[in-house]
Amino acid sequence: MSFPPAIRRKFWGHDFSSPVMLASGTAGFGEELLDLKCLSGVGAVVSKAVTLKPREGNLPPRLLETPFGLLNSIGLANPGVHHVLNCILPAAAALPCPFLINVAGESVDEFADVVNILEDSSVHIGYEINVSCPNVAEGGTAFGVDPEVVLRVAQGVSRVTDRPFSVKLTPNGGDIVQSAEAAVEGGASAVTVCNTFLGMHIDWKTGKSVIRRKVAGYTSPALLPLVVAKVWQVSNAVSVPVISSGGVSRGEDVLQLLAAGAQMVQVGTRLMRRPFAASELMDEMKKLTGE
Amino acid sequence: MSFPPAIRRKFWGHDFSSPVMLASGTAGFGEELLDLKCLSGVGAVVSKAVTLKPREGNLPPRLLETPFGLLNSIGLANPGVHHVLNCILPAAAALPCPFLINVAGESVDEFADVVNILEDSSVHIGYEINVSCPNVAEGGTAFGVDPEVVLRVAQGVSRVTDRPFSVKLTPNGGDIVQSAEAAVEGGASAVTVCNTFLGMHIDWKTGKSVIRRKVAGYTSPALLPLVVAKVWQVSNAVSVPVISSGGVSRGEDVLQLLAAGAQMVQVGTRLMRRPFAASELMDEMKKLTGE
Amino acid sequence: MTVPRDFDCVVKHREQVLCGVVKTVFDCAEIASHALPGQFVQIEPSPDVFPVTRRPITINRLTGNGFELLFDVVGSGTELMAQMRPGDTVRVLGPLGRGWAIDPGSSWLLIGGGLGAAGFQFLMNSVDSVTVLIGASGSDRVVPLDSCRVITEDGSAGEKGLVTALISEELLDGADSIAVCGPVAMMEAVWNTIPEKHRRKVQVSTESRMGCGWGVCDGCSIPVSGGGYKKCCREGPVFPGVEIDWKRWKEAGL
Amino acid sequence: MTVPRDFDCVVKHREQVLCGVVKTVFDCAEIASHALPGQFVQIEPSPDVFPVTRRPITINRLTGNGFELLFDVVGSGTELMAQMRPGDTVRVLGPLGRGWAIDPGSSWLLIGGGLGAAGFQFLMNSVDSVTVLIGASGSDRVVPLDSCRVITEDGSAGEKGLVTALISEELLDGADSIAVCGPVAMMEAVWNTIPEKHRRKVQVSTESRMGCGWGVCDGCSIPVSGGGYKKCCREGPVFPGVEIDWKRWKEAGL
Ligand SMILES: Cc1cc2nc3c(=O)[nH]c(=O)nc-3n(C[C@H](O)[C@H](O)[C@H](O)COP(=O)(O)OP(=O)(O)OC[C@H]3O[C@@H](n4cnc5c(N)ncnc54)[C@H](O)[C@@H]3O)c2cc1C
Ligand SMILES: Cc1cc2nc3c(=O)[nH]c(=O)nc-3n(C[C@H](O)[C@H](O)[C@H](O)COP(=O)(O)OP(=O)(O)OC[C@H]3O[C@@H](n4cnc5c(N)ncnc54)[C@H](O)[C@@H]3O)c2cc1C
Ligand SMILES: Cc1cc2nc3c(=O)[nH]c(=O)nc-3n(C[C@H](O)[C@H](O)[C@H](O)COP(=O)(O)O)c2cc1C
Ligand SMILES: Cc1cc2nc3c(=O)[nH]c(=O)nc-3n(C[C@H](O)[C@H](O)[C@H](O)COP(=O)(O)O)c2cc1C
Ligand code: FES
Ligand code: FES
Repeated sequence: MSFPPAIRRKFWGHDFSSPVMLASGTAGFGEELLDLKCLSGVGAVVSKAVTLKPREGNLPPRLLETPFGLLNSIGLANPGVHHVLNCILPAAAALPCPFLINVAGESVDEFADVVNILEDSSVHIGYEINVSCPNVAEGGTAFGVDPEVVLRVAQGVSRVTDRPFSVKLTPNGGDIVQSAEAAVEGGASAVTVCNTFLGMHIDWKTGKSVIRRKVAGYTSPALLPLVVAKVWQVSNAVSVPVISSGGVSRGEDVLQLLAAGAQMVQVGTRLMRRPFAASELMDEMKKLTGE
Repeated sequence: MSFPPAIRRKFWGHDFSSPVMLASGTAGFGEELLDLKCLSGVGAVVSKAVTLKPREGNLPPRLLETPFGLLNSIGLANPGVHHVLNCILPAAAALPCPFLINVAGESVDEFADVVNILEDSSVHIGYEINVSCPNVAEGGTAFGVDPEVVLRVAQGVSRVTDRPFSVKLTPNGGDIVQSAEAAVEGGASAVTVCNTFLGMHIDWKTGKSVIRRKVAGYTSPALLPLVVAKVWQVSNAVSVPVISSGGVSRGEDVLQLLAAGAQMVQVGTRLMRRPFAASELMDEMKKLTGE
Repeated sequence: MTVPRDFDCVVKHREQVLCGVVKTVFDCAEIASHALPGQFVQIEPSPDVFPVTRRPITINRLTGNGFELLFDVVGSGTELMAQMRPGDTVRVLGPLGRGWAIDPGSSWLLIGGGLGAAGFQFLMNSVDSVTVLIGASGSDRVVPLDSCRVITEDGSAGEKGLVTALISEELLDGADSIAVCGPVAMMEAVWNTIPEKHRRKVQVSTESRMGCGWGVCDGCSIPVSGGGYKKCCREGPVFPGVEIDWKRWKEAGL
Repeated sequence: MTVPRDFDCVVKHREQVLCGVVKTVFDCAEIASHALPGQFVQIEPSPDVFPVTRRPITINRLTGNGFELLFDVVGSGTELMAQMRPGDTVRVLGPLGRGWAIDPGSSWLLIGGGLGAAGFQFLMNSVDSVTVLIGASGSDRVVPLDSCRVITEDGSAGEKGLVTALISEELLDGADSIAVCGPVAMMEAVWNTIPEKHRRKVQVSTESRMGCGWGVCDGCSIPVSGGGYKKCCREGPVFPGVEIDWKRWKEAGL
């Protein structure tokens, strides 16, 4: 790698003028992005998680802001793969950039089943396999921490699609390098490092958590050094590209993650506050590097 | 438990008017605390890590501040257990509050060896067994993530002392609840949740980490929700008291950790900025609870 | 639906009104010319990184060249917003959401609780015939409106009691549309007071903790009848009362 | 050693001096009455939670009722400090560390590089006989001192060249003590210029990234001869030149 890292790059055989991907669950299925016309500077969009059956998601409140970050407990709310395939994906075809579908499941087989159904669409360039959602009882974090399960999920997906896929790993326990290696062994064409960190806020006056599932997914720009460390460790261990996810709020954060070994860099929480985050990050990066 | 949590509490049979402990590595061996007369509001002091042989610690720079936190790579610098026993502990006897000695080792046996030597002193009420330092090659994080190793370390310590000891766990991989259970099985009288999170900062212009060991221990007030979640999980799983460590910068943070299940609450990074942090936290807590 | 946009708006006026409530006027011709009653804006409380999300506030009324907000100072975000002074530039995304569904020529009954009446003036200015009922804890919490009937819990302004006491069969009969806005418990009480046959006329303006405010995060869900959720920020904040699953909404306890 | 204490100091004066350098004067009778030349203070750049550590700055000189700092704006902490204005209250811990070891009646040679000369005025005021050599990149980086010989890299003030060029056998012979302060590379060059026989007279003022500044964290280690480290904040920042392990110090590249 050369430094400063190049902003333009190749990923899964495509040319990207921007390394910025919009993270799963913070960009919907693209409809609102198209409405707001906030796709300038966006390298790729990752859909929110799709599961086999429709999921209502968790009972509100689903969000809680702490002084330095955000707790979310969405619970993979989505209308199910059939509705996504028939009613939502056609509109996503209008996106001016590559589109990835984030896939979740409650059992090892469900991931492949969902992918298999989505194969009928040609809108997306590939998948992100989410074995790491901290906000569901089944198929979430517990899957991601076990390399054996990661391997089987990846193998299952490999069998039903020729499109590239990334496995999105968890920072919540286990050994992320081992899970990344298992994903690659199972046929993953990338790994996403990483999903949200398990966090919690308790009201000391009552001892209660506002979030009903008690623990939730925590995001914060202050987590950047944790993500940098994991991206660096994983990208030194595996041969496939690493997609970073977490901690980005400034152009220099993206550059730092690229320097740490990320091939593409996702932005989530910042996008929720700044619909034009990708374009703003690109401007900042270009100013910093002169590229 | 009743809410708001009581500020006065019992721990290891002692009465504490303050739950605030000064965390290992951020309070020296007490000498500077005595010099600055900043011990008001301090429930207990934990010494910096003591190892069998003297350790120089890592080549500087050992610290790097990021926008929202601090990376440290001290490397368990300490003059070795014999020097500590003979030349340093006698002065710590002047501390007006209970004193714990933080013990580290490069092998399973070394922990017990160090404790065994320290048994000659009567200055300390107990130990904190540090199986989780992220800044050393041997005996650090790798120990803490393996419940089997935690069990053997705890058993070894149990055999050589009748004093109570806490095992300080790592947030960097593995399953912290399993490690906590192993510590208790091995005879630990408490667990400390948790040591610093692995973090990294890379200069995007050069691709280099300023810290020589590349990854370092990261602390930040923004990590509080991660520590709250772990304290809640561990305190629901084990019968011994949990000492929290990490993320405290305000009185309400201490109250939140107590509400999450911590029996005592350590403060580290904040103390470095505010020598009188314990007294300030106590004032804030008393104002909030009216206790 | 108008497309919301992200503007750097200049604060024109700032005033402490009522108890703990701040009125802030922003210049922004584009938001002013597109906004509809019941819509809201997403305010960036600080240009700093924290807080990581914006704060949703209903457009209280339009001014010549901009819009006015009325907000309660309840936490760190609104505290930062309370410090905004004339001349400050603030990032504002808007106008957002679906406001009140207004049939031309319809007559309206507006029922507001506390700060929930923020936004009623805008609605009043946009309909031909309107009766307004306002309940508040005390006189210092009554949102100033051109004309309204007031009732307060402590009797310090208007009658003494809860707003439900002002609702009469006659008023309900006379209205084509009924707008309700206030704390969830107040809205539920109003809903329960309104007889079945009038409920189809009711619209309620909901609130939820928001992440994005523009529909991408699914954080602002409101439970709807027949199961499932709708997004407060995009499919709301105004919903037909019959669409709300009042039981689950109360259970959520937002 | 005086015990440092934590004070809320009021900013009395603030001025931009030199290029990118700010001079700030604080009121604090207690620090002023206890401080010794070469000691430093730990400044809280902001009352906010971030940054999580303070910033160490040498006491440049005492004023009637307080002390003056001279600092380079190099990053976020010093940028915040540059915004401090007269009337602001700032948390300051001090005086900290060990300053210059001064034998009564001794004559001094002071060799400073750039902002390293901040603090020299305090030392000059405290000794009887003194010669001062200052090197800087250009005239806009020469710390103002009562009297000194200046050399600049671009020749814009004094002679043209590096400060080592001003060091002569005569000056070294005439000094009982030699004080060196500046960037590590400059200090090393000075050290290498000074012949062995004069080296015992040399004291150097070191710098290191600091966590606490009061001795508890072991973050500020300076490599010393014979192996191991000493704490810049407590055993330093001034050390006898012979005590420094120059090779490892350079390797650390602070
Ligand atoms: C569509 C919409 C329109 C709104 N219009 C107005 C308005 O015109 N005037 C006004 O004063 N307030 C309005 N609110 C509520 C306002 O957004 C919240 O009071 C504000 O976000 C609180 O931010 P904070 O940081 O000060 O409080 P926090 O510290 O985040 O929380 C303080 C308290 O406010 C509650 N709260 C936090 N966020 C929200 C939220 N998004 N919705 C409801 N309650 C919340 C919390 O439960 C907590 O009890 C509106 C909310 C929505 C969703
Ligand atoms: C005992 C002591 C006395 C000092 N006296 C003065 C003084 O009188 N005037 C003055 O201008 N500066 C002085 N410094 C240096 C000053 O402390 C740093 O410039 C300051 O801490 C940088 O903070 P920042 O947040 O602005 O920079 P950062 O963003 O933290 O860093 C910017 C650059 O400064 C370097 N740096 C950061 N912290 C330190 C540090 N503690 N020591 C050395 N370099 C650092 C970094 O390597 C980086 O290149 C002194 C340092 C010490 C240790
Ligand atoms: C509101 C919200 C919803 C999310 N939903 C999903 C999801 O459905 N699938 C997924 O893989 N990750 C999900 N995530 C995680 C993000 O994709 C991303 O990995 C994470 O937010 C870290 O990036 P950030 O720090 O930029 O926010 C969600 C995050 C947030 C904040
Ligand atoms: C400079 C520094 C040195 C530390 N040294 C040790 C150590 O020697 N032994 C140990 O168990 N923990 C050590 N820690 C971890 C702290 O004891 C504490 O667990 C951690 O800082 C989290 O608390 P905080 O967020 O309040 O800082 C160190 C932390 C810091 C910042
Ligand atoms: S707040 Fe994000 S979808 Fe409504
Ligand atoms: S800065 Fe903490 S010991 Fe010197």
